[in-house]
Amino acid sequence: MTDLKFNSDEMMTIAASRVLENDDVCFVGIGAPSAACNVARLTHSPDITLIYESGTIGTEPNVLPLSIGDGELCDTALTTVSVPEMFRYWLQGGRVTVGFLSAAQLDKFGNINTTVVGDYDHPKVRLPGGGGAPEIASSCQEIFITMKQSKRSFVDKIDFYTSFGHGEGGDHRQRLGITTKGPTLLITDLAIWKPNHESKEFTVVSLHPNVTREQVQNSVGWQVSFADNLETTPEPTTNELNVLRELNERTRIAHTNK
Amino acid sequence: MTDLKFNSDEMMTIAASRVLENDDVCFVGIGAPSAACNVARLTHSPDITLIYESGTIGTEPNVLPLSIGDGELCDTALTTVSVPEMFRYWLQGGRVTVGFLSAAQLDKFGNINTTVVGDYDHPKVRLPGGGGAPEIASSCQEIFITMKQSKRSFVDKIDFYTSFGHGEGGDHRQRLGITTKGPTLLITDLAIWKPNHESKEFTVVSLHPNVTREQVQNSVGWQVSFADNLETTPEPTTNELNVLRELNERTRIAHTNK
Amino acid sequence: MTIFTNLSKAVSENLNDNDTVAFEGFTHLIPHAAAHEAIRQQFKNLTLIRMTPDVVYDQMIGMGMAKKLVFSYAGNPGVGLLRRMRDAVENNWPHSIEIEEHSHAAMANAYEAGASGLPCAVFRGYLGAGLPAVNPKIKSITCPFTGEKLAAVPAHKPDVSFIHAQKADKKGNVLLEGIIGVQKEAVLAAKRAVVTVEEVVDSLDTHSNACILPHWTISAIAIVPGGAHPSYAHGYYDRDNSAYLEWDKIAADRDLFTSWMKENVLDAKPEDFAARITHLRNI
Amino acid sequence: MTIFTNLSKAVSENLNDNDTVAFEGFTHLIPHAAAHEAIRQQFKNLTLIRMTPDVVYDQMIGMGMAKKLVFSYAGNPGVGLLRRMRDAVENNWPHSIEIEEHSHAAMANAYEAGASGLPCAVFRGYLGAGLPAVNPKIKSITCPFTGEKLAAVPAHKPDVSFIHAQKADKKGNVLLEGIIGVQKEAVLAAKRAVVTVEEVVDSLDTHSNACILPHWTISAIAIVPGGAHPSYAHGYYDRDNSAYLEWDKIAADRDLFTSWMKENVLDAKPEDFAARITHLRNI
Repeated sequence: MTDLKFNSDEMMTIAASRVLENDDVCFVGIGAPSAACNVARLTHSPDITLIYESGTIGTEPNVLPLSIGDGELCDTALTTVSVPEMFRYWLQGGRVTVGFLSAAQLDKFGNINTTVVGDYDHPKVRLPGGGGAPEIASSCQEIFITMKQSKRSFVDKIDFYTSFGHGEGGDHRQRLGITTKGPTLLITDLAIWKPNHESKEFTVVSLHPNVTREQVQNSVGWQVSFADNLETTPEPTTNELNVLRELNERTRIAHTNK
Repeated sequence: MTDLKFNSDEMMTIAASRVLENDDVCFVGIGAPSAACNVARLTHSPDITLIYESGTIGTEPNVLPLSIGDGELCDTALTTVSVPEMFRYWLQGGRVTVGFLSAAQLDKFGNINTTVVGDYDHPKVRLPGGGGAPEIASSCQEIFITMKQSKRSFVDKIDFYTSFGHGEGGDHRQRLGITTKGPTLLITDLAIWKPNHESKEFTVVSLHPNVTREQVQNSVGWQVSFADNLETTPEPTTNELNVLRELNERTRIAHTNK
Repeated sequence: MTIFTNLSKAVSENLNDNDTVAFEGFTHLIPHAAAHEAIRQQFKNLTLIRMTPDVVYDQMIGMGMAKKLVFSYAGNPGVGLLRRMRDAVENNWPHSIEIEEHSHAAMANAYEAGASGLPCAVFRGYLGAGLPAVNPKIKSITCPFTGEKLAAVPAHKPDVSFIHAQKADKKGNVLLEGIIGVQKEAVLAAKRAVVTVEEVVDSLDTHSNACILPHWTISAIAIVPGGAHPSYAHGYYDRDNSAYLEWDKIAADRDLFTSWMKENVLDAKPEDFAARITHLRNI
Repeated sequence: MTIFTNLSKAVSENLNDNDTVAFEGFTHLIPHAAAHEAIRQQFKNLTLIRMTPDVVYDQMIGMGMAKKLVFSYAGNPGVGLLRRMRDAVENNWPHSIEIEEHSHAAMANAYEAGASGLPCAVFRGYLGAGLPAVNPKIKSITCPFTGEKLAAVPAHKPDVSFIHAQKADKKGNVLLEGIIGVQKEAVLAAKRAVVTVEEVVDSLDTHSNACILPHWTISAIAIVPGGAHPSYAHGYYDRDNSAYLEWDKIAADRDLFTSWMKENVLDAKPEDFAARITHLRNI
């Protein structure tokens, strides 16, 4: 609890940071996941292992990287390996407990699209593509997703399966021979979602402070399910907010000085 | 030419050293090949790249290693890579011009046995096995073999195909889909042998000084072919002998001091 | 040693129209100077391979040099999309390009397989993903021991790979350190390899297990201080983040792009890179 | 950190009868102390994996602990044959052992595949060689792009791997340097991993691309100075070549072997290793 005001971006990052644990080995996507992972490291999980796909293992950046391969990540890492080794030994080898992803489009089963809007061969918008995500989604022990809600990105049907979440739900992952858990948490600017045990549809389990069910529904392109025992996400603490803001400020200064 | 006396071991090592070139990248077996490769480096080919399967690339040992992984090899190497990388990128990747091998048993087609004497399942003598040799024999651009002649080791039929030379001769390599040249030179304590262009049978092309055809035939378990234009191997030069003897002396001191 | 040459010759003697070429670098050590030289020499019909095509490939695509792009993540790192690439894919400007799209795991494994002299890479990948349906180069192979179906992609075997590295010794042995990406693999997978370096030193004087490319794996080395700008060279200078942000604006407009390329690439020289990193030096 | 323990516990808590186990080291950094502790604890029915089984595996085989040996080169490096292993294979003393024999390339690839979480390794190997006819674990796989037949072997997945390394930091991150062999792969391929180190330091303080195993890849670390003897630890002490020569004589005779093992292994302690390398120190 805090007397400081906070915005929904801050709430999202802090809520996402809380779901990580000290002994997690986390494969970090750039952007919102990176902020959340580093806030976790700077608050309750000082020994968390952060891995970026550029090959940096156990990195402890003082400022958030702008790219996945900033020098800061290497300077503060335990070790830096080649990219083939990163994908073979560390990701495919099953060493990563949590893959932390974001998305351009997400559906209710945690399937992710960062490839195209529209048809693949004649796209309306050609997005960057999957990068590491297709194998992050299948090789990490579980997947957390963090992104802001909007009708444009929370869609009933994604245009392309960049990364497989729970597919069409149920035991679809197992039927494809995927042995990892897939998306187990979704942290947005409005709420925390978990997949329904049976259907695997993402269900709102906790609303952030002062957020209504309507706000959640109005920013999502499908009929939202809410948990029976819907909780309220604890507000950011003063410490969480200070850590996040100082991190952002250090980052701003570092990246504009040059 | 030299006034120094030399023995047949020295003649073998020096003759073997002469067949290497300054721009060769040589995968070095321990023992006789190692001595020959280092004499080449210390005489006519100062820039030759020597690779040992322990991962040392471009090594320049001051004394001969006792094992394939002596610290001296790493201390003087350009770089030392992991063993999987050695076998994947450097050997299988086709980067090695010459593989220099020895053998327990050799036949006239350059096939090598270092696995067993007798039956595989009930061996008379269990030898160490192939180590790197099976893939050295197929991945290096060509193979040089150096070993002392004896009826026990130069046999009509080897007990086990540890490494494939020219198989049953002719185009047997190509028929198996092997694209490299295989054994192109055999340097012994008595002679220099090359495979016949057609049959691929090893043929004596040069006798070492004072060696007779009879000596060669009497130490080999098959009917030996001699080239029409049989040459005499030039005697070791004073420099070659001095370099080899100094190397052996440094090696003796280094390995007995401890 | 004849391996050392100037960038113009290094590029003209090793790159040809219709080549399959990789200019590799994973955010760090991106060979911008070499790519700009290739742009100045106006090569055509190139198949461009890269895990993370970013500004330089946006530039080459915008200049009409690319027939095909083989990639896994086409973005301006930390900024957004590649606007010249989008214009080619969405609007065929300046002409259409073919796309062969993979995941990072597939691309990294394909380089690794190329360096290993193998015809294909085998890995656990693409499970449930959409790319196998749109990329015929993604096939599968069955483990003969467990029956598991694994992904297979062809090995990358570029005609030529370009990389930037921190330094070479006088024999031409090259040291890369920091985020080393797939550059060693890209060099070893290629028929020819060109390296630009920050400097040449008497001895590399580094750790016994450092990432070193022996001189006999390299076709040509050109000394180009600052040659990675606006990417960075660890231990020499920092990433020019503002240049990446600026590129987003330049690439948004065809005319602005064309005039920027004329001024900063076509009418520029390799020696210009040194001045671009003066304010970013960190040693 | 709980990861640090004594060698006796490290071995007893991580090794079991019937386990598949690798004590790895490629001439350098061979985990002799850990192997001797395993001998003292009298494990049975082990499947021993190693590229280069040498003196320690000769000892374990001679002590009757091995059910099976998976290997590619079974020699006393620089000296000759392994006489205890020969006695087991040729004369079934103290009992017969199974043999699964590979090439170095196959073994290295099998560890690499194990570390990579794959069920099998794929490489170009065994062309024309005799081993595929006597080892049913060697199969083939066909490249779906070129039709080339490649060799396939099962990935190594030891229950536990033991290695020796130069040092750990206080969190338990481990540094290996010099000839690093297949140890990183052996650790990452295994369910459990035990490391003996020369010393623990505040900071590893090394090159950014050095071979480091993070603490969370390791089950237990025991500090055993000299723990590689008669193998060596680069930067600490040299190889004891005379001990390898001596072994050839000891292993030649069953009684001499048995009494030597009692005196030097069964009745010895991990702490004894430190004194064995005093005369070999090179720092």
